[in-house]
Amino acid sequence: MNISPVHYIALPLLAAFLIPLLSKLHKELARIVPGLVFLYFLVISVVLMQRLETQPMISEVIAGWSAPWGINLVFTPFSGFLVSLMSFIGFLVWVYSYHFKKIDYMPAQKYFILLMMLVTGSIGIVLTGDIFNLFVFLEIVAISAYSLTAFYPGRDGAEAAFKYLLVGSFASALILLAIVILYTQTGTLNMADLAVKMHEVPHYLKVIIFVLFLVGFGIEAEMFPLNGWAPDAYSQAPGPIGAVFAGIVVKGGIYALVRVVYTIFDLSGVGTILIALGLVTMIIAELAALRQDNLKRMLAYSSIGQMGVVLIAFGIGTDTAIFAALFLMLNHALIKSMLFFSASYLLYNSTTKTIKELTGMAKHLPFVSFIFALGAFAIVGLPPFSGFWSKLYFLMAAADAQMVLLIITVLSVSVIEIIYYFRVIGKIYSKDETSELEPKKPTINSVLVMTVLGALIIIIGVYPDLVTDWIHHASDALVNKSNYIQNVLTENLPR
Amino acid sequence: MDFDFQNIVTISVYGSAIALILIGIYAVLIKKHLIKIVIGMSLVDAGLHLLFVAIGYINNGTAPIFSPGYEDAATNMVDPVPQALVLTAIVIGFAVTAVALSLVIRLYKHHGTVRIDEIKSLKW
Amino acid sequence: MKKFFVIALLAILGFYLTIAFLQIPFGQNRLGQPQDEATVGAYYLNNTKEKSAVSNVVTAIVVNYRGFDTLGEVTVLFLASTGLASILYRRKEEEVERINKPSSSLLQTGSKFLFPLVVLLGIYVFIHGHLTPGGGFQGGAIIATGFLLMLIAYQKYHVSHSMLTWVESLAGVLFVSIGLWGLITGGTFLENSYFPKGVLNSLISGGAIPIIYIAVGFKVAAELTGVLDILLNTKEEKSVPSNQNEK
Amino acid sequence: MIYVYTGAIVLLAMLLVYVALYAIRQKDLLYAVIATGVVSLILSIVFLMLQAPDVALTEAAIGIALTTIAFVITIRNTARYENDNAQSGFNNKKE
Repeated sequence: MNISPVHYIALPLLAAFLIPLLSKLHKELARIVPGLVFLYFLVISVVLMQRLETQPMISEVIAGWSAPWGINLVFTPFSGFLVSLMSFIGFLVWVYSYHFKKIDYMPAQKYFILLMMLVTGSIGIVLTGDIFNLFVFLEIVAISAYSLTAFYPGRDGAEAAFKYLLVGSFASALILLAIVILYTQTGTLNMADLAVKMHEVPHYLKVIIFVLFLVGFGIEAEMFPLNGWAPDAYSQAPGPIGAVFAGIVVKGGIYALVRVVYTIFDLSGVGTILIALGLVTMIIAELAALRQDNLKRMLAYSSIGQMGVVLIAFGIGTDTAIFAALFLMLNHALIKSMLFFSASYLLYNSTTKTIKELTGMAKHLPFVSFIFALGAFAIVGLPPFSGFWSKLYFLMAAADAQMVLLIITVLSVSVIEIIYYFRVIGKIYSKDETSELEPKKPTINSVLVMTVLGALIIIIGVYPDLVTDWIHHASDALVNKSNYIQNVLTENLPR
Repeated sequence: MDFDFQNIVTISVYGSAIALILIGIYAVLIKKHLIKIVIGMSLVDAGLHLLFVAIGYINNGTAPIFSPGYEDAATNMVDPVPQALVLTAIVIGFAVTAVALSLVIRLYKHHGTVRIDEIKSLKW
Repeated sequence: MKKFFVIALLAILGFYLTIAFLQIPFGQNRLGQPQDEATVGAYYLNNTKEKSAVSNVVTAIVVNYRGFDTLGEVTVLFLASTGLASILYRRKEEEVERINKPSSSLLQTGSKFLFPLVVLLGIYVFIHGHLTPGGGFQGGAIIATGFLLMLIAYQKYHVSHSMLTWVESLAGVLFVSIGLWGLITGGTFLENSYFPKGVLNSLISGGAIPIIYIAVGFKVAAELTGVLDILLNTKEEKSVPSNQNEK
Repeated sequence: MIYVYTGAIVLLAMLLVYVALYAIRQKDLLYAVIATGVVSLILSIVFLMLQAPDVALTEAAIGIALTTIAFVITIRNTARYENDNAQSGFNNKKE
């Protein structure tokens, strides 16, 4: 059996259906099997990325019906980049949460199934080449995300999840509407085929479809003004799930948006809309983060702000800008998940999760505090860390496009970022010890995860060339739309 | 067939589907009672399903099934793809509704009320 | 004030949707002739009979052409039942008897009589999914209504959870394994051409399609029953006094 | 014949909107939920008339039976009237 992209979907599903039976056999299997699946994800990623060096992309048909007739999975360097990133973060989250034998009094089996499907659904969004199949994967992600948000039996989790569910089902209704209109006009659901037939669609219908997709996927990508669900969901979900939301789920939403904008529609005229939306998202989110006193909500708003920057970069749309956008996504995934991991230890026994409670935490938890400080330095873009390079590339791309106002805005927003992150660091490292929180010693696996992430951030910061080739490959693949269409539509069956 | 008559059918089927969607969204946005909101969500779903089936319909068409004796009827069949998509959408809609209702039960357990203006412990 | 904004928003949405759909005349043929294969739907109508030997084209699409969607959809239901169980989870000591008013003996005898018939109907519907309207989802939902009838009529009726888990898991594993079989034999995931096709319009036709649909039927039945069972067995709150002081 | 057929579709479509409006205006949630079930019922008939028997069967089994029952169970576990709070289930009638 050759390794092919469909393994990303088939094996976790097999594992998810088997786990209820396996855990009757032995309790521990419910925790171990998802880990094996994540490990296998990493193996497939490495093998497939190597295969991409000899061929431009891997397009796999499902059920033996070639591209427009059946569903297909497309593994381009761009989707490969995101999938590898998601598998890596997913694996780290699994390692981090491995010691969850029981979450409060809930058996952890359901947690691991939902976590695995959350990652699998996001990978499915990235891999699929069919617009309705994308919707199905979006629903897989959505349902597991709702359940995980309400996972703790406390009262606010259910409310955050209900809010998320309302907004999410509105989004999926809009996406379905867009799919209906698109189908009546083109008679196909394959994204490459849609891109070919898009010129048959009257212009005003194009606009309507675009707005429906933009709002629908924008909700998943935390775009203004529909991101009200995000801070609640981030702060109420179990600690590592915040990392999954920031590192994986949002990336899926951004991918769907970008795939629709870049492949199905032409970019002309759309870029300015993305830039404007990204700017508003960024400014409002960073201002909101400044006045938060809840640490997790602050991190969530900061995450929304970063997504705004990514949207701006995709909106500029030049080669360098897309390169910067992908670099920003990579850094955001690594750094934000590290911040969420360390924050959930800093706030372990807190009920209100406010920043005030952190005063003097560095004495009790030197390692975790150090990791948090490292992440904060990296995400605001200080030089020796990886966040610096992505911000630099972004500013260079904006300068190439001669958007001076944009550069000034982003720089001043960075100042806001520095203010609120340093306020937290100042509290953690403050001398007067008033914290009443009972510190929880980090377990070995979580220390391992944070060390790996911290080391990666420093290594990428010192040698950015390690990843730039990879990202260049990915951004070229996104820009080269005709290559995508040609490869998908002329794919022959493997027989 | 008379053209005007055709128009009336077009308007009434699409109109009712769009009306269902709008009524549902109205209920979701305006109503304060959680169960009413979930009802609104399922009305939106219902309207979407009607739209899907309606776009596949062909006048005087037959169902896309080759029943014995009618094996050559393919020229007159309605579009099967939207129907297949609706099957998927209906089941997904039920799953979402079930999760929403379980969240309503959880909220009632903790707050003793199902009205959204009395729950708000998080910011909206 | 809020109402005004909402109505304005709905008016805008309704206006644009209306002008979008007025351009799509109802009942007109958008497929072209099936022989031209201009759209996906036309291709399916033209080819299903020969290539899949399935009479119900919708079944062919759901299980074969777009079988990946169906796999995802079954997963969504699976996740919904998992998620529901975690959302409404209670400790063992919190378990309570369902508080139902005892139902009349007419209802009890009636449902006892109807239950096997309903289950039989459901099984019939999904076994004939490739020949007649209906299939795995419909049959599964019908079986779930049968269990629902028993759950409502009898206070003490319990669906065995381990049985549900077994049925659900085995059916899901069967579905994915049939898919993987195509990969192992060198074809593609969920490929159908490795199974004998049979004769159109006979019960054994369509290769793996009926097998997959039967698996889907059992899985959907188990999942829907599980969802309803969890919802039914949540504790009925007699009174909730503590909510005022919690605020 | 075709006039009867299309006429019936028009009539059902209007009924659909009427019942949906009833469902969101009704204060007694039990009635509102039953009305939602009726929306599904009419929808199922419309699907049958639009030559979609598969969808009609699914809507009949899931939309009419299972969704409605899930709503009724939820109402029994929470409040029955839209204006009530903290009054549980079917046991109390509104004065």
